[in-house]
Amino acid sequence: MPAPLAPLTLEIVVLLLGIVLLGFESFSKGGDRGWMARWSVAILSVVFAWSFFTTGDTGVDPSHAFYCADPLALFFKRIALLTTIIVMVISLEFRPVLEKFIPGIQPGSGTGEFFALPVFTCAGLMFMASAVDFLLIFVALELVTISFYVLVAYMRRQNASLEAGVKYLILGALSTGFLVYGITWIFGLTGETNLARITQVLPSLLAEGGRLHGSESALLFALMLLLIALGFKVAAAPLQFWVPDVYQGAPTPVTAFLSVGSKAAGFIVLARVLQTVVFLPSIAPKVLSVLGLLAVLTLLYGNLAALPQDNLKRMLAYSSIGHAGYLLVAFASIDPAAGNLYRTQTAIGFYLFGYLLMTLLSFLVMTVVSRHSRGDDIVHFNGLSKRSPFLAFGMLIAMLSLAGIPFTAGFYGKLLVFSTAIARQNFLLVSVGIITVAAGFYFYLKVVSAMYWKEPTEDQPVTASGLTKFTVAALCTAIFYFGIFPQSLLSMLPSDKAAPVAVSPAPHK
Amino acid sequence: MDPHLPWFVLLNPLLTAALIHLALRRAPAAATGLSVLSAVLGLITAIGIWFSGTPSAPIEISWIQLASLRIPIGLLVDPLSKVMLLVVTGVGALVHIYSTVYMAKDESKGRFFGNLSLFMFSMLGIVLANNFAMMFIFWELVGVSSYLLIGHWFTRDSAAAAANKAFLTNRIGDFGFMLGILLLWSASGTVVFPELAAKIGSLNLSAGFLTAAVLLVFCGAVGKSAQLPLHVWLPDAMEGPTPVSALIHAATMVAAGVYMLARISFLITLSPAAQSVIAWIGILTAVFAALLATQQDDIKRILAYSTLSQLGYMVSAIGLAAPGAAMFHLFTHAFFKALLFLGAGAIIHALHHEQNIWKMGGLAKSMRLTFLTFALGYLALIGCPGLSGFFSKDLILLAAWQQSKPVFALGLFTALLTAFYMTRLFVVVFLGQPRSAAAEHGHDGPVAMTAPLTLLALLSVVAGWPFIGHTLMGHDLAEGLHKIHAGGGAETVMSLATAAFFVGGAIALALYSKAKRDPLRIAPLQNKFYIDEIYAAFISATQDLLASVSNWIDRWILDGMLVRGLSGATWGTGFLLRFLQFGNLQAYAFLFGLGVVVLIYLMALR
Amino acid sequence: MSVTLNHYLLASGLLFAIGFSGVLLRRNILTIFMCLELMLNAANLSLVAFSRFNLGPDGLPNYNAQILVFFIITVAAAEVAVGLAIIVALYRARQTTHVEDINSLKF
Amino acid sequence: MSPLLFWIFAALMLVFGIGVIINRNPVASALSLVASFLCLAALFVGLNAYFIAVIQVLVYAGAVMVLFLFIIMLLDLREEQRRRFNLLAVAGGALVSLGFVAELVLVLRKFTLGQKPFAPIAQVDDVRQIGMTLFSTHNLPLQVTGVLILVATIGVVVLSKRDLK
Repeated sequence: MPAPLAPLTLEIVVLLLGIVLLGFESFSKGGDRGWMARWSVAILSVVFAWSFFTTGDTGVDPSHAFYCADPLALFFKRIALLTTIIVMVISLEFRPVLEKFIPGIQPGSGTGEFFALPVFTCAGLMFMASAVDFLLIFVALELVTISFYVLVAYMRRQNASLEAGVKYLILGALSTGFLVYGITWIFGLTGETNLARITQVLPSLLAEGGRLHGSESALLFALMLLLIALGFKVAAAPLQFWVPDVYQGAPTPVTAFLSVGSKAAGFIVLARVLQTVVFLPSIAPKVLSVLGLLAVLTLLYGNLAALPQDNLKRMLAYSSIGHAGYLLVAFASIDPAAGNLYRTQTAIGFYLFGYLLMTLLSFLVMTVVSRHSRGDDIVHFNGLSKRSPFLAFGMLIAMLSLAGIPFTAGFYGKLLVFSTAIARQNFLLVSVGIITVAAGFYFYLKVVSAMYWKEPTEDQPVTASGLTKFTVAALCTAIFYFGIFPQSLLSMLPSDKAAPVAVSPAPHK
Repeated sequence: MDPHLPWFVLLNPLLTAALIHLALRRAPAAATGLSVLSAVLGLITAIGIWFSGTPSAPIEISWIQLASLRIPIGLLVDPLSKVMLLVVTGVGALVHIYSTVYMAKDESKGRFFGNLSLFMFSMLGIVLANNFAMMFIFWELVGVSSYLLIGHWFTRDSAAAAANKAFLTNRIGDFGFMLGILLLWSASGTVVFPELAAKIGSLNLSAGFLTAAVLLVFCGAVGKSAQLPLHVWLPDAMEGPTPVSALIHAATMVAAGVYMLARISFLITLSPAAQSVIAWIGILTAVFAALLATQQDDIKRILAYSTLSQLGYMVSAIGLAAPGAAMFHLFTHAFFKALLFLGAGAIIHALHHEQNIWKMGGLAKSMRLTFLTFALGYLALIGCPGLSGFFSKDLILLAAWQQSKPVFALGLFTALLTAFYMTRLFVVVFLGQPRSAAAEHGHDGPVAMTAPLTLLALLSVVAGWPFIGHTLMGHDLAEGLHKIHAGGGAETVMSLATAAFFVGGAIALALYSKAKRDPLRIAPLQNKFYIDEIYAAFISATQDLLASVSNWIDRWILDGMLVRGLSGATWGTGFLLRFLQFGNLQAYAFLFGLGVVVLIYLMALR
Repeated sequence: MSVTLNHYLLASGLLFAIGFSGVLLRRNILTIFMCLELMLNAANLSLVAFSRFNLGPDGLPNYNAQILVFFIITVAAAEVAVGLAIIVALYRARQTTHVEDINSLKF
Repeated sequence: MSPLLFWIFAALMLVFGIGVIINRNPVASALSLVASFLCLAALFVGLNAYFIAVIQVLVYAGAVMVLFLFIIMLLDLREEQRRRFNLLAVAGGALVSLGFVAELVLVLRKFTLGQKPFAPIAQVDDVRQIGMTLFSTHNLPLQVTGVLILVATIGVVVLSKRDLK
């Protein structure tokens, strides 16, 4: 049987992989560094498979738990691993573009770190999934953020990449400032950094005669600072301004990584932080109403501003803001009386997994196509169905799922999210959600109509490597599989079967 | 009953569509054959289902299973869905056969038949769905597949615009539909129809809540069945190939709204307020569309407006708590309207895609069979005593007579207008002398075209006869019809309706039998018959005004502001929003800071 | 007048705000970056003050907070290194460190 | 710490902080930053956090500042040119900062706990305490920080080497 430390071995293997890759890289001859990505894909896949044989365990050291490996953490670790694997595949397709924009004597030299750094980022994301102490949350989050600073600015000869790097750096550091300040306040008020113990002490502190009785506003202030920092990471409006510029400027694999990995990790931290306070009757209503406001703003901003976009990468950036909005709906619909977050956790877990599949699929196809068409505007996708029916089909599936067509994973995720809002009778959120889904149809189908109904501007066929084709096929299959048989995924997530939440009858009459 | 039969009916067209789209797009002949074969098989199975009893256990497999939500993929086979199955598969099969000729020369025939099968699948999904969620999914799928069919000739700009308009307008209705479903689900905890019906009575919901829920669900029907004010897409959708119009815009898709309302009539009866709204929207649509139809020149557009008007009758009947009458009219209307569209298609086909009725004329001689069948369909539509339309329309008018005299008056007026504009169409197209070169060379189509026409003509005559119609409708629905009949006033209504038929037809006959151009468009001609001038002056004064006012409302208020305005406003907001994103790092930091200050205020200090 | 926790918190908050306004006002990315460091240190001051205030049962400050400060300083130093590297790369490519000059990505 | 010293160092810290943002010359800004951090270290001493105070001086006033000054010299940055005075930016910046401070003040006024004076403190042995904790219970975050520094090092090398191999 695995020792209690077993879950941590996943991270250790990933870190070792990163270090070994770097070691080999510095002694290898020749320019081609593609082997690094292929080895990463292989070994990370093994780790991914291994994660299913790791027993979930509550913690490393009960007296000072930084790390927990509950089913939710394991689930998000898998999301991190899968994201990294597919990002590596995207990176392989992206190599020709990358080589053009980094100074080097031999073609391909200097790309080694581009394949090694994501491995470390992956480890950071996995730590975030398990972090249950603000100290580890902070360190893991910064590990991820700092590696993204480097990755975003990686193409040093391309102004867009550098500009994106600078913007991400300054705004990211700003949000780090708020994160630190928020942690400070939480610590100051509770005397703890551990989430479980904060949950323990808060009710007595807030009770009549407790230390914090009468100064709820200080606790809310602290929480808001944290929400601002985490809202920044998950791209919630009005803290989302960095997203379109950074996503557009960053190298495409990094954009994909940012929009899935970074977002997923941000959401699990958000879930864990909210769990500490959301069941307190004096705190919950305000927290939930602010989350509701964030959700509405994010939904509207992401989906409406995506409408006039002509650049696919930028459109996907706005759409990723929109998806953050749907996820926030699940948070704003937490039931304070439920005593657990299972519904919300299940909804965001499923949603993010579906989002992973469809977003990475679209970025993968986009990378291949934009390499051939030399651009990532929607025009460059004109007539793709004639140039490569297979890739066009992949993109079609990705767009349909992003739009939320039934029997795709994207639909089921939206359904779960909306079901949380409906159970709370939060019809404002549901209405805004449905309006934005309708707007989403428009801009996702714009891509589809370009691919299928417009004449191609070039007729040279688009080719992709075998690995890419396999990945596209696998992602398409998964999108449909989890759309039709969602139970297989839901069983991995914390379920509310044990404590069924009855839908409350309408509060009329 | 063998539970495999309904599954077969549903999945057979899906399989066909998948096969065609994935493998047979380059082999149009095979695609055509396969599609027709599957449609005919579907019809045969539907007949089989009709003859077998109701299934003992619910036919369903589990799909979504949450604590608060169970959505099965389930099929509901009851008298209502059985009769609708007959309509859909029947008209569907005939349209498939007819299309083999009509689309013979089309380049992308494979795609057409693939999409036709896809449409059949989604339509049958609506018919058989046993829960709201599934119905909504197929509802959307019908929207998508009809979008593909209307836009079949997408290289034509007008076709693409029409397809877009249909899509957008329907989204508005579906938005309400979805909200209504969610409202009902949040109140009852189920979306499955039988469970909802069993539960809803014991929930003690307030009247306001029920009315809101019913009216929101009704929004879906307003969009799909093209009722006021979301009707604007239907006339434009005539850009699609004519067999598509016959299938989608006469017999099946537009009737889906009525079918859905009939399906949830147990809910509608709970809210009298919603009932009267539905009845009024229906009857106003009927009058409004009939008025517009009197001034159209395009044969398909006349038929489109006539469809709107008849759908208005059906919706109104739902509001009058007579879902049986609505379904009965849907049933008969499906046959004669499909017949009229296919007949119009035959004319358009023979006249090389000429659709203006003033360029036709005298076709009675050259297209004898088409003329005869069309005549039967025309008479059925305008309610000639003895034909199917007479019986079903009579029932709706009777229900109106019993419950609301103003609705009845409007319904009667619509019947008069219907007789008027259809006689105008009929006289101008078939009688008199040919008015263009093309019209002189009219000819009947091949057997694949005339056989469906003949069959439909037969059905248009007999489908309404009580002993046939009521048997086909099944026991429960027929029961409702008898109840209406027993409600009193039957003789009065029948004689008034017959009078309306004669008066409307006579006016049109008098006006148009000799006309070369439309006499209502121009100043009264110097005519020998003084009486003609009176007619023309009187009618043109009132009716021109009414028609042009309706037209104005239609074009500017409904189409312009509601449809274009809504989508334009959304797009415009998006366009403006992105100007927040003006690239300056410090501006972002400032907006971030502003967000921080506002959020902290809302959270901690409010 | 004795100095209370709130005095420290206010001083720290003011320093945080000064850093924030520097980020909003200065044009030079390097100076902006300095202001961000100012904000992080402001948080540290609060943290140490809270640590001194929340004495444990043994009468000692809560050292978990001081460890957190230690980590923040470490991480901030790493961030400075990476940030300055990006700024240098930007300067090499564009010969500027002014925020107005980097606005090619927009709308 | 005597109240007088607190007031002096806090005021100096804030004044030098303002110095960072009003100096036009980056070198002067950097020096103001060092001065502000030194005052901060003094406040740390006043809060009996000697170890942190030392780290603060070593890392910030030492390493980080040298790095900043080095880069300023390397890039040969001059004073910010007198571009057009952007009233809107100043007003916006002031609005946001003042708003934030106002909110903080409002929060602090309700924060009754913080109005109590500090309790007396026992004998401090913070270096030993922090060291023990860091390498026993807090080992996991420490290791992750090690990875973080590794990543940062790689990143700096990747971003600044002029030409590769």
